[in-house]
Amino acid sequence: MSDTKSACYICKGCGIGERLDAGQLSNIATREGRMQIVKEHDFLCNAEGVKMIRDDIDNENVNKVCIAACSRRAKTEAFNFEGVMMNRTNLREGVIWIRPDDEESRETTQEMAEDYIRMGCADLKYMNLESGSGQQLRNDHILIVGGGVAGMTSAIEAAQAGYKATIIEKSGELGGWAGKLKSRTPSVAPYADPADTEIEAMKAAIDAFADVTVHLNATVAKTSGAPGRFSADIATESGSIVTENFGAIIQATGFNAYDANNLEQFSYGKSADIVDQAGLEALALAAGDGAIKRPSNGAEVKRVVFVQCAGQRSDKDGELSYCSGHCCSTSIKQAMYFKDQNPDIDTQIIYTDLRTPGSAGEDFYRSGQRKGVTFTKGVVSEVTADLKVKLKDLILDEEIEEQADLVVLATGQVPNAGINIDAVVSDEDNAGEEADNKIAGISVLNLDYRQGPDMPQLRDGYADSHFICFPYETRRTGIYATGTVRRPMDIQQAKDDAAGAALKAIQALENAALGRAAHPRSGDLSFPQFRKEGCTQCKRCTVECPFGAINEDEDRYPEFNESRCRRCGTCMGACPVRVISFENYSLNTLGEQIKACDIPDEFEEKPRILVLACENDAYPALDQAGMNKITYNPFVRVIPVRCLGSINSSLVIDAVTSGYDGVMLMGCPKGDNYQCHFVRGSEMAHERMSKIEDTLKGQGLEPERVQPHEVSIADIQRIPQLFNEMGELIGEIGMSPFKF
Amino acid sequence: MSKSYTFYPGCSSQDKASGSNQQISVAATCDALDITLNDIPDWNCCGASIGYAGGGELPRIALSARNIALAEQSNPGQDIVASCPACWLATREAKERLAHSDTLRTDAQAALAEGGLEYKGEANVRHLTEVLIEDIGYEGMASKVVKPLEGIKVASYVGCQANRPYGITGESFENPLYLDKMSEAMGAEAMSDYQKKSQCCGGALNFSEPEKSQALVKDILEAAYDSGAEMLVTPCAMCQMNTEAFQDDINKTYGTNFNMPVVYYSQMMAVAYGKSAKEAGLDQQIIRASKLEEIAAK
Amino acid sequence: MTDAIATNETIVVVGGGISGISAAIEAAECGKQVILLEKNPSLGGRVSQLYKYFPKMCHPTCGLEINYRRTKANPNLQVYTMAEVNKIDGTSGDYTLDVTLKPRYVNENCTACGACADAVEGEYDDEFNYGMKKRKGAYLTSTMAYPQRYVIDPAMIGTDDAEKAKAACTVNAVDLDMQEETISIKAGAVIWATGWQPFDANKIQPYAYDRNDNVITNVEFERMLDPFGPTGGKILRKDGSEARNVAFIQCAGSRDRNYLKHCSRICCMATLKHTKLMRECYGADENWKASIYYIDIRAIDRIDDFHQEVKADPNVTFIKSKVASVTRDRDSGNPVLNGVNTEGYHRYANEHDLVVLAVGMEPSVKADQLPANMIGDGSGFIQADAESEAGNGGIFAAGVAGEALDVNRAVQNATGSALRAIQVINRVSSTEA
Amino acid sequence: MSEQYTNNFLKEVEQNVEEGDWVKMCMQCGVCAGSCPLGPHWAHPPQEIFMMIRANKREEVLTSDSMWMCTSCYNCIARCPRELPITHIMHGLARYAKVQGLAPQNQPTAKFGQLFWDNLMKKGRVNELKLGVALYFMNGFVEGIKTALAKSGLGMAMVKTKRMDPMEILGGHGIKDPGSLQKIIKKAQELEAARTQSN
Repeated sequence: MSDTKSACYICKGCGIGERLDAGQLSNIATREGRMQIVKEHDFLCNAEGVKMIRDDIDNENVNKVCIAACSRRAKTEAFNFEGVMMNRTNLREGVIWIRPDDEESRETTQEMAEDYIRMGCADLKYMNLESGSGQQLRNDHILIVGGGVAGMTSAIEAAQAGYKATIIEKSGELGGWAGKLKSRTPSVAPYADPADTEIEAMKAAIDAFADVTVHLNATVAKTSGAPGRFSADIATESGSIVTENFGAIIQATGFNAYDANNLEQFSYGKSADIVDQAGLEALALAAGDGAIKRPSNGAEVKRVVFVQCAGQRSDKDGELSYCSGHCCSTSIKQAMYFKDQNPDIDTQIIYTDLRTPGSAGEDFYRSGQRKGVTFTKGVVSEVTADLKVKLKDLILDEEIEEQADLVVLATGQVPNAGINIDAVVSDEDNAGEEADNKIAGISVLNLDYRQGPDMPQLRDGYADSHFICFPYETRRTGIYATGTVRRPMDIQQAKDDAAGAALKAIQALENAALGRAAHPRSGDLSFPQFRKEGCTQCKRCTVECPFGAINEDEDRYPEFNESRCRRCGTCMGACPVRVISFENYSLNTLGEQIKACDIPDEFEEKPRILVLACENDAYPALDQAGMNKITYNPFVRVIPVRCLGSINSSLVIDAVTSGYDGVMLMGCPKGDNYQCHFVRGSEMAHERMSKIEDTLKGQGLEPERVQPHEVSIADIQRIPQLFNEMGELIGEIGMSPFKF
Repeated sequence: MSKSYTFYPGCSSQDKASGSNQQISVAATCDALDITLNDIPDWNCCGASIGYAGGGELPRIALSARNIALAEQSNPGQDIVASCPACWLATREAKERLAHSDTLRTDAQAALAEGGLEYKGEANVRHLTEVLIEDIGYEGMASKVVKPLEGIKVASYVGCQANRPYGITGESFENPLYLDKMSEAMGAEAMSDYQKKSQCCGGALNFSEPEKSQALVKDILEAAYDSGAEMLVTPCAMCQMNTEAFQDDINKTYGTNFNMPVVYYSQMMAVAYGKSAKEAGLDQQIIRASKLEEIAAK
Repeated sequence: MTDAIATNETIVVVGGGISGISAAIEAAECGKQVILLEKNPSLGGRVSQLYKYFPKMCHPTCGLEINYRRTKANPNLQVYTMAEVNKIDGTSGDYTLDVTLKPRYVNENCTACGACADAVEGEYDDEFNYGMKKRKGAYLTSTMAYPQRYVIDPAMIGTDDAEKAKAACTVNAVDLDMQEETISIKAGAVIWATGWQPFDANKIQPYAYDRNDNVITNVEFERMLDPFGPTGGKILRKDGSEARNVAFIQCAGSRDRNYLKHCSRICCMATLKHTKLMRECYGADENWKASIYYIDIRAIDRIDDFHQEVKADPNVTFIKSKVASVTRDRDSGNPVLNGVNTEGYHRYANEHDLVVLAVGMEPSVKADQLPANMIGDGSGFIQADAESEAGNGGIFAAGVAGEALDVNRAVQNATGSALRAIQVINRVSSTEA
Repeated sequence: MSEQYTNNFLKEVEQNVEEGDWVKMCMQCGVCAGSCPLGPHWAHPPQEIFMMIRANKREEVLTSDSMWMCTSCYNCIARCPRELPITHIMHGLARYAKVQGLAPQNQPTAKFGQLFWDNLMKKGRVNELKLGVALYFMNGFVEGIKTALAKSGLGMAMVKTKRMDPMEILGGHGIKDPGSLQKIIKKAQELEAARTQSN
């Protein structure tokens, strides 16, 4: 802190100069903000303005820069100075654009700007340069758990990019389910016929790569460490344990076939001639180029019926609620096995919605029809042990019964994602049978993480992944789920997906080597540290970290793993004794901004509303409110935060007890369809706020002075509305008694 | 200079047949446009859309194959042009089927051999409106107008077979505009909002299932009145007959009082080209197209 | 402008929609040099025009914000807007792209203060809102636009407005003399992510899009729901009245040999989403009705739950039918859907306030129109060549350029394409090392 | 019962019915059913007939009066997303039903169609008067008189406007040598019979 030199640059462009008294802002930066250099400029972001700053950095050794101009989201390319600490004080989108340009607003608008200058300077004062943990290691070896089509593809793709890969396959051979297929659905035009699975070719490719190691009949006994320095104990075929280090991990553990024995209505198990799709593949492989025979009596099949959505898209207990996506095309492919061999065999596919999407899908459907496969829109209610198929024909609107001599049930995929750690955690509170079932299952990764041995799961037991914008982002940094463990999919999608996962693994290990954070704060070099002497070993930080980045060392102190950390600050918000901080983002940088804001005494009737706004959604929404010139309450003071998860209750309590009349926390929607980029940050903030109600009451404060809100980036009109409502509320309940 | 085509008149267009007024006006129009039509010598019926019941596939196709063979024999190199949509459709369809199926072609050839004919299938089969639009063009048609049909509000009833499945290149099956453009080229006012342009009139079923198809014709006429038209113009003999001849029956059935003249585009054109009412076949209207007659009389 | 700084270790990504952005950033965050080319004035592509995503009902701009921030923060990634590729020469590991840069008439001085827009009067069709709204001749595509820099409509050049805009700009950002220029860019690998365009509904004649004001497309409907869209978030008919009885026609153009033979995959989910948005829009007011006319509802995999939720909504009806035609009621003038529900032959002629055509996606650039020799499937989507999954030499399709995909799958696919491009680059660097 | 959905009838149709091999390509969207001008009069619309064929409902299909409702307007063909030549398949099915003797008795279009064909076969061209008269008497003499009286107004109008010629009853239009045409058609019929079982 000793050899720092701080400078504040106030821009007068874009109307700031006309709307605000820049001279007065300069005085505040100098006198209150204690800035050694304060300069005003008419157009700070142009070449000349930027040069002015650059010169001060080069010649005056300025290393802390406060840019008082537009939003941090604007002109980032211009204000980009390596190696210095910098913040942006938002006088444009945050002040003049959200205030009316008239005389009576002039004073409050100026005060708003002045407060932001004070806050900017305070923030800067307590900011330090990111130093990192010094834990960085580069390891270009990728651990791939699962040797099915996804795992094999990841290995091949990684190797083709020049990285090492090791595949751990629990069975005796590579290929997984795809290896048990006679053919796959086609992936190239004209999408007309079953195609080679290419599994043999992939095996050969893997053999050919010196840098790809395969362990068959092997499992992962233990995984520890972090991106760049994972260590895995591999339980090998021989029974010996081999320990190896890896840079990143891909979980491609695929799916298990749904157990058709649950489907009593379809008599599975009561007749050898009722099979699931996997069973049909086995029959087809056995038949080779010849006719497919009935398992019961070896007679040639004359009439095969495919029952789609068997135990899928169902609300029945024990059946699957979702659609496995590939089954329609798979049944068409399997019907072709018969038709291509002998066109006189009757093949009927009974479906409710035929799902063959895309260009490939629809062409393949037409090809099936061309080959004479019969498609019936209907619902099968029962298949008897003697192969009578009872269905409601939805087109001809009649109940009918048919006689088949082979029935194929299109059952679904059940993800093989290991142990549902949330079920385990939730069970610490209430251990119940149904919860026990959930825990049942064998761990695939055996992580020695405080948070449990496997990746968190989504509904239906699929491995974690943010499934729209950032499909690969999981809550376990550097570990990527791919293939059918993540979402039901066919071979082509699994291959695409596995290539993407390989890239993410490569990216994770390369960034770990540089100490750079992974998505969404990609490139962030800051890193959480804690004051050991202050720590009470309460474990909050470990429990609340959404990414399982924090372990406990042998003395039960938190152990931060830099490259697992996503820099959201949830740990900092969790710590009851306030000992966790980042170099450039801490309880100090936030707390001092809150303190720096001028709190007029209550007779001035100028309340202060503190807004802690998520920088990912709420803050951009506020910028857009500014761009749309939507005005709001002049007593609002907004501080952008990395995530609401980083907000420590003590900050809020300090704020209300130091004269703020209201505090608003603006975070992302939480819950199942959470939009929080750090998964649980917003949720944590709501929890914490609910817990401080009593404290507030104890201080004689109305709990509604503190309001957490779920907002989205599109709430451009709603957020200002909420501000104004808070203003009105304060009007009703009165100013804070804590103005000194 | 004169353009020459092999012409396939079709049964209904014969003298004293239901569509004879079309034939008369076509002759007059082509005369004005300097188009020479050489009849297919000894042409036979195309089997029309109803021929399937008694005819079946190959015999039906053989009928058209014979016409095409005769045409190619008599006027090699000339396009075959029909004014009757049914004739055009049947002939063009036959040609396409024969092009696509070797079996059919061999069989058809064998059948024709019985009549000492050989099928080549090289000539284009076109509808007269195609010729007018593509070879003469709307400007070309307009340029010959001597009596613009001012103040006549027409609804263009394109119907089915002149429109589907082939129709005029670039025109929509649902909302064909070429008849509107032709009417406007003649100086008439086309009711662009006419909703039943391509609604079926029941075709041949008007004879076997009169009630059912007259219900369709009722909608066609009703929509024409809705659009503000005072005259229906059509390219099709079947459409013309069905929409004009049964208006009395329909009025009886539905209590309507339809009395709308239905003319061929060729009759309209003949008048615009200065031909007499008789030359335009207007004397053969069951419901007189008095406005056209007035202009013709000018 | 001089030629971009690029070598045969550079990856060029063509198309700045969600797939192109994803491919570019993922590659850049692996430490590769990437150039992203976008033909429009700002990035974001089709997703930026969406109000909400299925199945989370969250806002595309939320993910775009993160991606733009990653873009701004990454020195390895250069973005060119208003750029179109004319030609790609060379082979894997050694390509040269011939690129045209259209004039923006606004230079990097722009602070997006909006003074130019305030100064001009002339209005033009707003392509961002599919022409349902007008915008100024000097404009920012949207408040989320990246780069956050204004653009001047070429049609405004030479008008008084142009001079007004120039005069209004205090930072000398308006440059009316800017000229179109052609630059050449070297690259080791190219990722083709030109995405899709909505099928032209005028071609679907039976549905009368071209003749009936109350027949619109799904992408237009989506714009309506945006509070900053053409109707301020209301579902309105052309005459300004509220549409409360809305019909959705699935496979409008898709799965149809007369138009697009492929299934566009997203339209079912988009329509299901639209019914949810109707519920959001009308809130407590139960006086609304959505009818979905479909052939097969294709809510693939985990998101079938989304389909089940909509099915449970009493205000939403499903009719198994490809609508035959849309006519107009003789009295009310309202659109009438004619057809047959094939689940047991029920004939209908249903009157609705508004008809939404779920038009499908077609590749923006068909495979046979590409500036380089690439293999396409029958529908114009690019596909990997026979030799390898790895694609056409060093050129790789990403996202919808390669197959009709939803956002999630497009991003997955783009991430994989980024790796395939990196493989080429790494081969180049190792041989040159 | 157990014959449900065996492909026997589908195969029969593919072999014997004009354009019958397209039946399997239908995806049951129903656009044909909704596009037919006589739609409401179809007991089973085309798409349903295609499904019935696949469901092996031979009798129901061939005895159905539905196919005879086709006016040959080609709306279904124009709109079918799978490009099925539906009009021709309907014609083909109707014809096949008739040949198989399963077409409904007194189906007016079936009768009229036959009358039309016989009429044109005589002279190679249609004799509208005879056709008209035949049509009137199609359902027997008494019916015929009724119809004739009912339609006499129209008849007179046609005659008046020279669009019908009473003299045609004595001959009328025709080709020079109907015999040669009849030979051609006879041959065609033999060949078609040989190709299908439709005899």
